[in-house]
Amino acid sequence: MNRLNKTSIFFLVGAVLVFGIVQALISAGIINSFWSTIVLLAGVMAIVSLGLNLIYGFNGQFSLGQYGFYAIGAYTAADITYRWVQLHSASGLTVILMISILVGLAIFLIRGVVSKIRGMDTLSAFALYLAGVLVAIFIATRLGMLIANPVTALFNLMPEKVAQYVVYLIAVLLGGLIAGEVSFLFGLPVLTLGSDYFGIATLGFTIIVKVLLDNSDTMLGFDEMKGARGMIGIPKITTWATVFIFLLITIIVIRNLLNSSYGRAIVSIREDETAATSMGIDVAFYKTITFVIGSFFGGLAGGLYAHINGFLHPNTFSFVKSFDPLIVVVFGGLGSVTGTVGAAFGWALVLEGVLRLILPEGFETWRFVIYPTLLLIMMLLKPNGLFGNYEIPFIRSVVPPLKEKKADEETAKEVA
Amino acid sequence: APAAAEGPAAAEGDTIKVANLSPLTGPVPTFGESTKNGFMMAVEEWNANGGILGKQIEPIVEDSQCTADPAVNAANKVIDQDGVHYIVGEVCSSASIPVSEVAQEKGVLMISPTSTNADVTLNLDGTTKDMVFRACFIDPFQGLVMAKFASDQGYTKAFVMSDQGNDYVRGLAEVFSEKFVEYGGEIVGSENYTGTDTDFSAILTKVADSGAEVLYLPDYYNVINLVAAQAKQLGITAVMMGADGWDSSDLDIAAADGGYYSNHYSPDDTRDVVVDWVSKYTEKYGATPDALATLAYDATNLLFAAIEKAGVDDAAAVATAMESLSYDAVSGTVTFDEQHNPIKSAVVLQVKDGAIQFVASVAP
Amino acid sequence: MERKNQNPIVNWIVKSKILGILFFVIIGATAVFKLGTALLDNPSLFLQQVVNGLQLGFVYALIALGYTMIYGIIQLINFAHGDVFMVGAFASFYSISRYNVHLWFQNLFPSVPAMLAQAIGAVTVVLVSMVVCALLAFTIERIAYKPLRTAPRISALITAIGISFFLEYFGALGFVFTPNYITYERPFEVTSWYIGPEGFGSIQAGVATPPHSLIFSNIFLIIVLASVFLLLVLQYIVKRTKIGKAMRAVAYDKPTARLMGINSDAVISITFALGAALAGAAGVLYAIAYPQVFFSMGIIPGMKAFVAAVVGGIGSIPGAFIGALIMGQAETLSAAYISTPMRDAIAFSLLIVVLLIRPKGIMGETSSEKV
Amino acid sequence: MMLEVDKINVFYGAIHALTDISFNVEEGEIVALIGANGAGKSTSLKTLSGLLHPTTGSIRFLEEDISTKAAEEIVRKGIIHVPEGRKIFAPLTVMENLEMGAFLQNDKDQIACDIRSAFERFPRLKERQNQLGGTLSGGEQQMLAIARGLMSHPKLMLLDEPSMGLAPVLVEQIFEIIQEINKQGTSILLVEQNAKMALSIANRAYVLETGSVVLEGAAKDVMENSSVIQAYLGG
Amino acid sequence: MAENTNTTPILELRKLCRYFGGLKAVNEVDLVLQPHALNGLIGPNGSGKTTIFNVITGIYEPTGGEVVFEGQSIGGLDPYIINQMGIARTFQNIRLFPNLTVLDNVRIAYHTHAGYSMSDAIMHSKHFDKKENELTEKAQDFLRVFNLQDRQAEIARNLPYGEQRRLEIARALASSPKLLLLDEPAAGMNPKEAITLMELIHFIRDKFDLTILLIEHQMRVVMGICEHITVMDFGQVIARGSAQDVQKDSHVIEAYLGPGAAELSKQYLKERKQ
Ligand SMILES: Nc1ncnc2c1ncn2[C@@H]1O[C@H](COP(=O)(O)OP(=O)(O)OP(=O)(O)O)[C@@H](O)[C@H]1O
Ligand SMILES: Nc1ncnc2c1ncn2[C@@H]1O[C@H](COP(=O)(O)OP(=O)(O)OP(=O)(O)O)[C@@H](O)[C@H]1O
Ligand SMILES: [Mg+2]
Ligand SMILES: [Mg+2]
Repeated sequence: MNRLNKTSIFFLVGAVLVFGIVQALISAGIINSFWSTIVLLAGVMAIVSLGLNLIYGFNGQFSLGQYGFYAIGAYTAADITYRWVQLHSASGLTVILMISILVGLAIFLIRGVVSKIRGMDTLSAFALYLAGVLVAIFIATRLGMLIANPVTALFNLMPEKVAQYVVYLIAVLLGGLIAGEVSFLFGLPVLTLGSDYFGIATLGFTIIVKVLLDNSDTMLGFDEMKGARGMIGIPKITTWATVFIFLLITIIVIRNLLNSSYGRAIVSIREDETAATSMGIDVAFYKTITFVIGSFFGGLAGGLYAHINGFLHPNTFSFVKSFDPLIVVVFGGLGSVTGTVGAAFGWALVLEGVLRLILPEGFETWRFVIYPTLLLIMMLLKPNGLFGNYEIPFIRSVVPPLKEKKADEETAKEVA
Repeated sequence: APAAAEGPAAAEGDTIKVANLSPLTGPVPTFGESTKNGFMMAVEEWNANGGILGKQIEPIVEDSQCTADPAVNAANKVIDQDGVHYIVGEVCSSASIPVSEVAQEKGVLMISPTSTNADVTLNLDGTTKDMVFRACFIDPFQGLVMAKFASDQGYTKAFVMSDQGNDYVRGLAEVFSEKFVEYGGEIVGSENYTGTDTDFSAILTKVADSGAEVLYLPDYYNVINLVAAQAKQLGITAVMMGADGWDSSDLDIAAADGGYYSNHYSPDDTRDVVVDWVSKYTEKYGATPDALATLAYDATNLLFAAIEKAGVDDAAAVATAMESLSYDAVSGTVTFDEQHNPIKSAVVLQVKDGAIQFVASVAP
Repeated sequence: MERKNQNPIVNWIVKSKILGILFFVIIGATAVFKLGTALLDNPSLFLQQVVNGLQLGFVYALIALGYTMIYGIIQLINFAHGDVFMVGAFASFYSISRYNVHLWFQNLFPSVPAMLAQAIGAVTVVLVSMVVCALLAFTIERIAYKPLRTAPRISALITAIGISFFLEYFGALGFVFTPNYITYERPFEVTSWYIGPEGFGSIQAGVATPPHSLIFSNIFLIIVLASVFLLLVLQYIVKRTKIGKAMRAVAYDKPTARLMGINSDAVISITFALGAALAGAAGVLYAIAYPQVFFSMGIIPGMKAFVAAVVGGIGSIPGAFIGALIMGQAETLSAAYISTPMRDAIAFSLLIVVLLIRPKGIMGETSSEKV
Repeated sequence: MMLEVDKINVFYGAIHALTDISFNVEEGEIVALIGANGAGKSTSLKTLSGLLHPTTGSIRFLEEDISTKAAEEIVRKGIIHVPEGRKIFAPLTVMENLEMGAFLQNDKDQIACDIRSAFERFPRLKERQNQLGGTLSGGEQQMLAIARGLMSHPKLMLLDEPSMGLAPVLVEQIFEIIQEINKQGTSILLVEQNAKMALSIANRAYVLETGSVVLEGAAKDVMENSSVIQAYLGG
Repeated sequence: MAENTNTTPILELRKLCRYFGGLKAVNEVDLVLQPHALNGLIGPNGSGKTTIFNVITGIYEPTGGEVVFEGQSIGGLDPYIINQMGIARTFQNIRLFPNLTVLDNVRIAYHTHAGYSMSDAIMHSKHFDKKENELTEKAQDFLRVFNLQDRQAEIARNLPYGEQRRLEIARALASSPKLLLLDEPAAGMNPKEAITLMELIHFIRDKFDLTILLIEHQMRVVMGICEHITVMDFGQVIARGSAQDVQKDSHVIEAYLGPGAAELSKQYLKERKQ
């Protein structure tokens, strides 16, 4: 009865309505490509920010690394579809698929061993994982190349459009997975740091990713990524429908997670780490898993993003830009899913849309004077973000009514 | 931003709308500023002379931040919201490439004043984007000019510095290195930095140690100013050489004294267009025009000339007209090759005794 | 719960943390090997790079001091600090090129030796910038941070980002500062000296310096002296003076500090002003060292200095200093000997590794929280 | 009359914490405020010391209205509040905590002398003088809090549950100290859960219940009041 | 069933040491807790009581010596493992999850027994619904024991002090411990409230078959309910035994109880008998 209650139905109907109306307006050309691109970017921003909100808003880990994972997801997915569309080869798909599977496997295997050895030093564990992952990548690359041709042939059986879309969907998911796996490796040692130190380490991560992307052709050997020249030739196939569905899934997954015992464990760490660990919560594990899930959504969003404009450039992921999701999350209300989604759309529509339209000739540069001013005023008026910790009924966790009294109650009364 | 229509109450259809995408905010607003100035100057001149095809030109300037997403948003905005058919911009290749795809898709003519990356006008398969042009040299030419010049001067040892994150700088540096060796010189060292660096001492120390006679540094004036000042401090004697990025009224002439750079034109040039341009610009904006302003001015003029040549306000027809256009621009008489790159000659200038002096002219 | 019966070898591996150590040793060894060969290869070149790194490090230190001060007291990552630094640089630019502030002493007392007059002029320029920045920070604090005293810490961080954007783009407007890169006119002449096997001498333009000598300039000396001086002053203020202790008290618990008669708002304003004054001084010295000012000049040095401060240990003034020096060396040496394009990546990796080894930063105080 | 509180009302947002509370303290008195958890005792003290401000009513200290004054100004006037829960400055050493107590004092010799007498009173603090406040044990912190409060030679001292978490031997000692401080001329307003102890040293007492004064009188009388015995003094 | 385990102690400290720099906060402490016993730990302020709790629960690693819980050495394990093995605690300075509801505070402690996987949660499976309901009911039961059931939707931070203390004990209980460590549970309560709490502690000990070790300065509580008392001073045990024994000990009187306490303690003992 809890499964499809009134609020869920209400939410789903609302979601379908929002989707339908926007889709209709786009199809009818009332929302032109100027606005529709912004809407897509806003949807993607909402997903990245939801990931960050999970990490920061709910788990309390101040991360500036979200754009790093966003970048990883974007480039991973783009590489897969690029190879498919431009080189007519599924090699990107198979290699990265193999990598994500084998690395995942390696991580699980090593975790099995490490979790048996209580009190293992984090850095030692990290070294073990790293070694395992490197071996896994080595094997996966060979395996992936091996099955590349048959898989290409398999996909070619499908109609071209369908094949392309399927490759794209898998690419987006793999973008998320790879981002998640990288975040696991990176998070493992770094999550032991206290909150602000963690923030700095993640800032460092974003910068390192950006530098690597700047040199992706020379240092990493991915010629098609073209380093600082920017990657072109990525099919532009992300549509409102795709973004919307992924956004919806993200919201539902995060909502279900948060309203479970696991979610409460995640939140308890934000509230008081010492108390949480004393109550049996494996703090290190939950921090890591939250970081991985949050980064997964970051990577996923990256995959979607790469296929909006079909062009990727490392500058999009510079550290100054990486404040954007943080601004969105805080702006919407730290720890509010509703707020994050609302703020992401508001932020994109105002900054890229409305401000462009209303500023008169000669005042183009004022956009970035007005934007921080608005930001400032909003923060001063609503220091807890636009939505505070408000949630729409579907997302809000309800305190269940008290069940009928049990035998204990009398004893309790007599005691207290 | 919607522009106030020029001329008396021009009704819809009485004007030709032309957009300029400039990085007015973001990392290089100063480039945006110059570009916008050059663009506006051309528009005003044409409007003063009665417009094109009897219609006034309505300029629309949009901020594109030298970054992909905002640039695409800006392009979509001017195309979809404002109904523009012609775009002058963007400055940075990393923004021009995605914009070029939008333009190509929507049949809008685009001419980038300064984006040197070959991918701006080319599709991935090597074919030319028929709606996209540029008004600047692509990378190889200037690098070659300077390599030839350096070896002509008798230098044999060169050190090359380049910004790994900037394809303009990187492209020039690569070509220079290759050609300089072809002309019999030796590259005694090459180092990379990033665009946000201010401290170059680590690299310059190596330059000093390498015994280089020439330091090739094809970056913008802001980097040159810093490097030149620090080189002086470290007692470096190698001659600095560079490219059109040096061309700016803000170049530190004292620090860069003795350096050479390649450019589109010489301010000493006595051709009318050049004299006119320099004096008008200086009068209006209080500074001598830099390369960015000049190329924006040229690009805009090329566009207008093409529209006039086509005789109709139709982007596809104008693009066809542009392909066979020959126009006397500030940076020389321009024609386009089949990849929509301009064919024009370069000059070598020297910073000497507080002034910029013409040294040589090199045809392609 | 099957803790017993562990394999002794596994046990040993766990206890001794050997894998983790090995991991760092391998990474460290490659770097040390590279640097070591470089040193043996060409010692004077290597030393020169170390000196270069020191100059950069001391500049970062100047910025980091102010950062860590504000951060230590109000736990606010003041992302606008780098932009206050920029304003400081611009203030000195205008006071020099528009108002000739650096010449006032010379103009008033022409008979005084030029060296002295120049020094006094330069110090005045620095002071002017410090005052301008302090006033600016005071205003910012009142407008953007004070109303958020009771709000979550992150809200103030977002307003700090907002202020940072605002200062940059407002500054970039033509009528405020300018969007251009402007060459900075130094308040005094640069002189460089060399010291080496050929002896000691000053470097003349156009004349080749003798090989294998170490080159440094008066700017280097000034930056080193200024940052050490400010370090000592700051350390003294925070640790020894009443206002410094009050700062730490306010940092920890505002209401209780007020119960001691401490005006916590005033203390916070003073902290901000002091931090900003340091940023102002840093801005001037930075512009003197790298003679160019532009609206976004504060972002990168600010960010690097901040990271250095954190790695040094949040709130620790000597820590910020040491962190900054490490940052300078990491950048310069990796640029010189490992890989220039990967320089920032290497520097940041190193800093992350430092954090992993010392999770509270190099000089970080052990947690004062008792359970 | 040293302190006169007249019909003050205090709110935490929408929560009405104090309703029309009046009480007073005479020069040289020890006055006890007792009441159950959440009755509003700490709120009363916070209002007196300026951390909170009453919406209506007045607080007069030495004939001056202080109800709108900031906390730091009230300290200057001679009221010191030793807050509930010790509130030691954790990152400061014991010594520095004491110096903070003397923040408004400018005479160095006087401060040194005061610190010496604080150490005489609490030898444990002397042993720990360079330890960080946050790592002291609970009882040590309480001693430090009182010692810190005394550093400014207050005319009126507001003590919020000074015996909380203290060993019995220390509780006795603390109450002795309170009496001694009082004898030396400081008036005291004492909030205590340990009502018996508090009433045994107080001159007068007020009993608070959900934000209102329900009983007042001489300490002796209050101690004998049957409802007080029932509610606070235990069976 | 308490009888069979009577012979093996549930917790044993063997020469346990914890130093902070030069300070020997806990110095060679031996302590044995028998199952189902209600033990008191008293001592002057700063004598190392809380530190012992912190070492037992894994917040601090022991500098030396051993902590043996049900025959296993647990010194140096992570706190969450120790909790899962069956030791729960409260804190001297209340540490609830301040922004969460009362119910969630308790549900978090019951997390280990949730009985569904993360994918169940994300897919919102039937199994999840069932288990989550069970979990919630269980948590509400714990709240009932402490008479907090009507507060379940309240944000923990907004509870009055006394209720926060009770909630903290409820939360500790919800993690299903065998050994419960209470650090000054009656601090800040008036004698009346303290007595009620004391009865409650007695009650939960029997109901949940717990062993309890409590630190407390209110002698009324300690002498009233503790069957066995250990007294510490300067990090070392100076006395141990029943309430009567300890009160007569001259060391204890000197170091801790103070001369005036002898009188009072008689009264507490009387109260206890009633
Ligand atoms: N910051 C606050 N926000 C909201 N309500 C508060 C706050 N502080 C106290 N209260 C409420 O005000 C009332 C009075 O609280 P106060 O702290 O004065 O009680 P007290 O008598 O000191 O109790 P205790 O003996 O527990 O210290 C209580 O109902 C409490 O819940
Ligand atoms: N993290 C720490 N760092 C340094 N010293 C500490 C730390 N924790 C405790 N101490 C010291 O260890 C000693 C014992 O402290 P502990 O908290 O165990 O005392 P306690 O017996 O619980 O006292 P109380 O009854 O006052 O709470 C004290 O002197 C305290 O200052
Ligand atoms: Mg109270
Ligand atoms: Mg204790």
